[in-house]
Amino acid sequence: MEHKGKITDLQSHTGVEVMRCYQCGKCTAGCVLATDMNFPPSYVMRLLQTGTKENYIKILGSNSIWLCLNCENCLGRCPMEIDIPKMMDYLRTQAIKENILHPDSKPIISFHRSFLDSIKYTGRLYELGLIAEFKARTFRVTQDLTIAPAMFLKGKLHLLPEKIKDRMTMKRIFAKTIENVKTENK
Amino acid sequence: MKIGFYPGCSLTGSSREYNESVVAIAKVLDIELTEINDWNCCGATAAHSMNEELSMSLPARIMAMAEKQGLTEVVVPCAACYNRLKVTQHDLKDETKRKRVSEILQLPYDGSIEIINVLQMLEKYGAENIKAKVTQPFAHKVACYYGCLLVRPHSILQFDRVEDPQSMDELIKVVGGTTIDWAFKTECCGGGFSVSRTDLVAKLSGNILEDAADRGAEALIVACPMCQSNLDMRRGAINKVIERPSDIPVIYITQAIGLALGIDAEELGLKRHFVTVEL
Amino acid sequence: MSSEEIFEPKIVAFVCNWCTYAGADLTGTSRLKYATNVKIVRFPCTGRIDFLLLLKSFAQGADGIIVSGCHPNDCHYTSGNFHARRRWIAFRSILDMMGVDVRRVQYSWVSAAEGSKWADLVNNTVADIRALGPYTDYQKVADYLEKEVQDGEA
Amino acid sequence: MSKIGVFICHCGENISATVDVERVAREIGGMEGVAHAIDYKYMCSDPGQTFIKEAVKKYDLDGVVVGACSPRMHEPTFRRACAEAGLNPYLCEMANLREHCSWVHEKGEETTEKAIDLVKMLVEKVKKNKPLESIKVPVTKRALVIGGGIAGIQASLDIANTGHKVILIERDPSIGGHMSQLSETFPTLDCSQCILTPRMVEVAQHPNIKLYTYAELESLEGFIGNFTAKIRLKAKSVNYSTCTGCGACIQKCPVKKIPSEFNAGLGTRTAIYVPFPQAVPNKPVIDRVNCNYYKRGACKICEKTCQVGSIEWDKEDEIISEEVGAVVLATGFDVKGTDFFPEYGYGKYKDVLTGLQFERLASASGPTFGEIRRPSDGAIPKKIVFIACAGSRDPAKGIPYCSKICCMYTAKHAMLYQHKVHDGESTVFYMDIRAGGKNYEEFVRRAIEEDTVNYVRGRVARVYEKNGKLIVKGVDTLLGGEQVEIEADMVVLATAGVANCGSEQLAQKLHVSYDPYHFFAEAHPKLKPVETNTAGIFLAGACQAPKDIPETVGMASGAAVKVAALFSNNELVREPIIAVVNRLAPPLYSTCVGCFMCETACPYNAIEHEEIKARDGSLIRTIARVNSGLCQGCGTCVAFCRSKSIDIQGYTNEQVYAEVMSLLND
Repeated sequence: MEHKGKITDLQSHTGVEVMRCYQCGKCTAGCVLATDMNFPPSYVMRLLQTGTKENYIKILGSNSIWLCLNCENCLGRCPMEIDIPKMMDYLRTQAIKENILHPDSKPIISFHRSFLDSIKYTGRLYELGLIAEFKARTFRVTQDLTIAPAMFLKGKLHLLPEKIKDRMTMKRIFAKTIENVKTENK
Repeated sequence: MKIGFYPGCSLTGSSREYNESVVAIAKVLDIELTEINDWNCCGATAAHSMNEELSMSLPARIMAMAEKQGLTEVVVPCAACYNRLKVTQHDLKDETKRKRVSEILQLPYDGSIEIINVLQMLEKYGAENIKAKVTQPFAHKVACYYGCLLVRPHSILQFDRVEDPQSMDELIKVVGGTTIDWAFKTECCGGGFSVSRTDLVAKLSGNILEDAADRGAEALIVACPMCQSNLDMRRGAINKVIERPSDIPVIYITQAIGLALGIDAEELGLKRHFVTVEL
Repeated sequence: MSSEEIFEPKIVAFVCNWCTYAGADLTGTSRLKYATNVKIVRFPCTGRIDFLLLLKSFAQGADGIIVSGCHPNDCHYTSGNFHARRRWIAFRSILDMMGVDVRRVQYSWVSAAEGSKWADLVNNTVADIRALGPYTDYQKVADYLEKEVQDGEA
Repeated sequence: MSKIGVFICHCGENISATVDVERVAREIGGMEGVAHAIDYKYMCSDPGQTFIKEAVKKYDLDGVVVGACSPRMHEPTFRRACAEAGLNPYLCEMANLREHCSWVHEKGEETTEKAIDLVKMLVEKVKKNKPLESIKVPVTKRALVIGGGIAGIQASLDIANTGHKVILIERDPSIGGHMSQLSETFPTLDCSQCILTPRMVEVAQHPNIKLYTYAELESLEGFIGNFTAKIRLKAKSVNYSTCTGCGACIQKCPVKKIPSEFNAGLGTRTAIYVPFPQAVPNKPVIDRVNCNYYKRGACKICEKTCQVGSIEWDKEDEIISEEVGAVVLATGFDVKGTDFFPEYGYGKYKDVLTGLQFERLASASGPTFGEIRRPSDGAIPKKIVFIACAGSRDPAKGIPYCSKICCMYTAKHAMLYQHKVHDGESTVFYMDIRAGGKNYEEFVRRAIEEDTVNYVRGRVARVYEKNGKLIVKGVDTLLGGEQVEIEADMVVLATAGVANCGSEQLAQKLHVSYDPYHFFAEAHPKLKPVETNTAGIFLAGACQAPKDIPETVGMASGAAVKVAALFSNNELVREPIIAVVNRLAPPLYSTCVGCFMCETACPYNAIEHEEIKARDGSLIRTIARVNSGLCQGCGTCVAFCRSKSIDIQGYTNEQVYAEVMSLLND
């Protein structure tokens, strides 16, 4: 089933022309997490080239888009200069939008959400809060039980969050961007 | 030398020693750092993984604040922040994106500020001038680890060579050290997965440590808090997955230079590391 | 905007036989598409192009003009394109003086191997001239030419 | 009132598919001065030409316009047709309805209207055309061949064997080019030097070939049939007429560590040297950059050892001038180095080689006498990796085009390796295998099936050194992108074939066009592959695009035939597209005021001073006159002439004004 519209959206948002990829595989050859992905980067490109809905959904539902670390080895070496990392960013947001999420995405999304929440109110990262919220979101109560106190002892953790003055702007930024999108989905 | 300064969140928390060492060497080299007023978090990986506009708006505010303050050049020690600011600056050359962001911010932004990393700042300061101030040469054989965010995407950052970069090695040589030619200078350490996927971080950081160790490095030199915390704080997890557990310390370029400048280890925050530093 | 409202400029292209004409041929063999507004007049060399001819074209109601030949150093006749360039620089100020918008003349180099460059040149020029709108005060140029001719006879 | 015939071609469907040709013919038919207008499927075909001829006679036409393809394609055809029908060929013009219209626009109203405009322009021009007589010029029956590789050698021999003189110049101290560096050749695996050296000797001994080695073209003036080539003979510092080529000087030369160009940097040579044992001529030159004497003014050991006193220290470059009628460009190609690939080590790994370097390793005359050994430690590599498309098909870091020869020579390299190192393992990383050619595909299959070369479809992300091994991180895309890591002892990059250094400058000296990659451009991609846009200058071999030996030799022979054909005439007919100064009846004589601006403009010194004398011999006036032999018809003088007294036939002011006006007046 044709699904070209999605590919056009992808191109207009990221500038990635999927048809430029001639499947040399250099991205995959150099990808540090290719072996952990359901589909390595070049395979993702190929799936996109088919332009079918099935394959698009396959990608959104895969862990590939979540495991991509945006280390940009692929982009740095791609003979066609295809911006796969940017494309992965886009596919992640699409996966969230369409709510097609691979289990592996859970801890990663939870971390990102915790991270963003912690800066949303204070303007700066509150690491202790981040860890706490992350644990709450993922029920990984026991994780890093030793590290956190050690960090604290080494003066690497604040007990209280640092707050910036102009928190209005921060609120506005979040309201007009990420939360804006959330409401769209509802 | 006067220059604007954006520490970023990790330098006030988990990577305090980076901040301390930057400030310490700046003092000795009499570089005057002017911190950006009321700066906010750059959003890091979380923002651009979740929402493009957010990922541009947060750094845009930082730079807008700096402009408001009349700064023309800002040094950003954290490689992640450096990367986010540079990339945002590049993306906002696009008129429509720029319009959108400024209506979100409701702050004037003209993208005129020169964003540089610590290595660039020290290069600017001048190898000779640094050499002149060295009191105890940093006589160690080390592996300079650049990671991803300092050098990629090359098309935007235009900093050093995309593979096998040299600028950090040069600085180490300037302060009396020797650097090894190794293979993992720019391979990813696991970046933002430190908490969410510690297993992957252990695997990737493991490869890096092993190669450095095999080639006889006494220490890893870094310029990125994420790399540092992955390689240092996560050493327990790493040592579980690599063949030969390693106790190589992971120190910041600014700490290495600080030692050479005769600054006390305490002041450079060398006591804050998980893997004890005995250099 | 409905089609009849779109302004279709009349553009004449003065090109040399060896580089740009051949380049435009390559555009054809490569099947690259471009606007129909531009018509090519073939010259042996841009060095041959008498810039009074450009004035005459404006006087006759051309909205825009392209002059294109070989890249510097690539001239089939060694130096024709250099002469053309030098004359163009002088001519540009005359145009300016006469109040003709110099942007109406697109001076470029397209080699025999640059088929796609020719297509781009045409499309961009058409877009630019569209933006500038029709060329109206050609009477001015006509008068100037009249005077030129008299001077020539005198 | 003129009687012009207009003939609109469909070009099969190439034109008629987007242009309403019937309508074009109809509308033009109604134009003032048009006596006859038709359209036909193939104007260039025999019946098509017959239509024109018959119409010329029937309607007693005084001008013909053919609306068809580019005049660069068929102008000669139609002018000939007109001539055969008794109409002066220069009263025939072409409107370019294909390349400049039907192929570049969509089907529709405005496309047809543009076509009509284009034809109208030419109709108006033709009305102003004057019958012209073509100019006859003599032909110098001597050819200049630039480049002494297999292309230049083949072209020279073929031309020389038709009985014509050839001057062959070669930049290096010996002819032979890249082919002399190759080990065995695909798909037959016969030894490159064994088949080449006899040809090299033949060139040296051929009575019709004058060979200048260590020589470069300084400049080329003139035109087809009548070129003057200035050639720089670089100082060899050795007198070849006395030198016996004994080689004693080479033995004794103390400067021994210069990287040998012939061995692609893998071996070394001395400062006074012969590039390789089978060199032609087999006599040394002194490399002045590296010679102790030229560097520090002391040494002269070669002079002391030379029995016949052939060393000429003070010899200087010499510039000679040769008259030739045709030129064959055979300057070949070059390969990119290994240093432009960050991910393959910026060229810092000794055991990462180019294909050309591997050829030297595999060659019996190479630095290892044909044994495959690592440059780093001389060990025989047990695991070797070949990376195809290293720089080719790589817009980001290399060149976007396919270098064409790499697939085949990589298969050959792997095969040679397996033949020489029986317990060795070879892997080829490829994207596609391009083995079009007689017995080529069979050759590659043999490498895979019989010589057990491991072909993996995928590119290599990076190569790095670890414990004396080269770690190659590749991928097998046919296994859905499974990563493949190989600990190799040697890596060979099939680096891209690129234009030879200096080819751009050479093209500019010769006024031939070249492509963005500095390969010389052929006149037509299909029908004129060995011609250039400059009459009398032909192409042979890889200077036009990367190609293998059989293709190169074929092309060289093709170029040779073109030259021979040119030399088969004693006179050449040249188009009368030249400038003329108007002449009027006394007392005016001419509107030329004798300012001689034209003289300053002319690149060919074709402007002469003509003195107009009265009966009593007294000088009335001096005006300009054009030497029709020298004038090339660029027309620069016309643009310079303030009094409009000089004009260029075929592109007169009248004609071009007519064209422009027809375009704007409607």
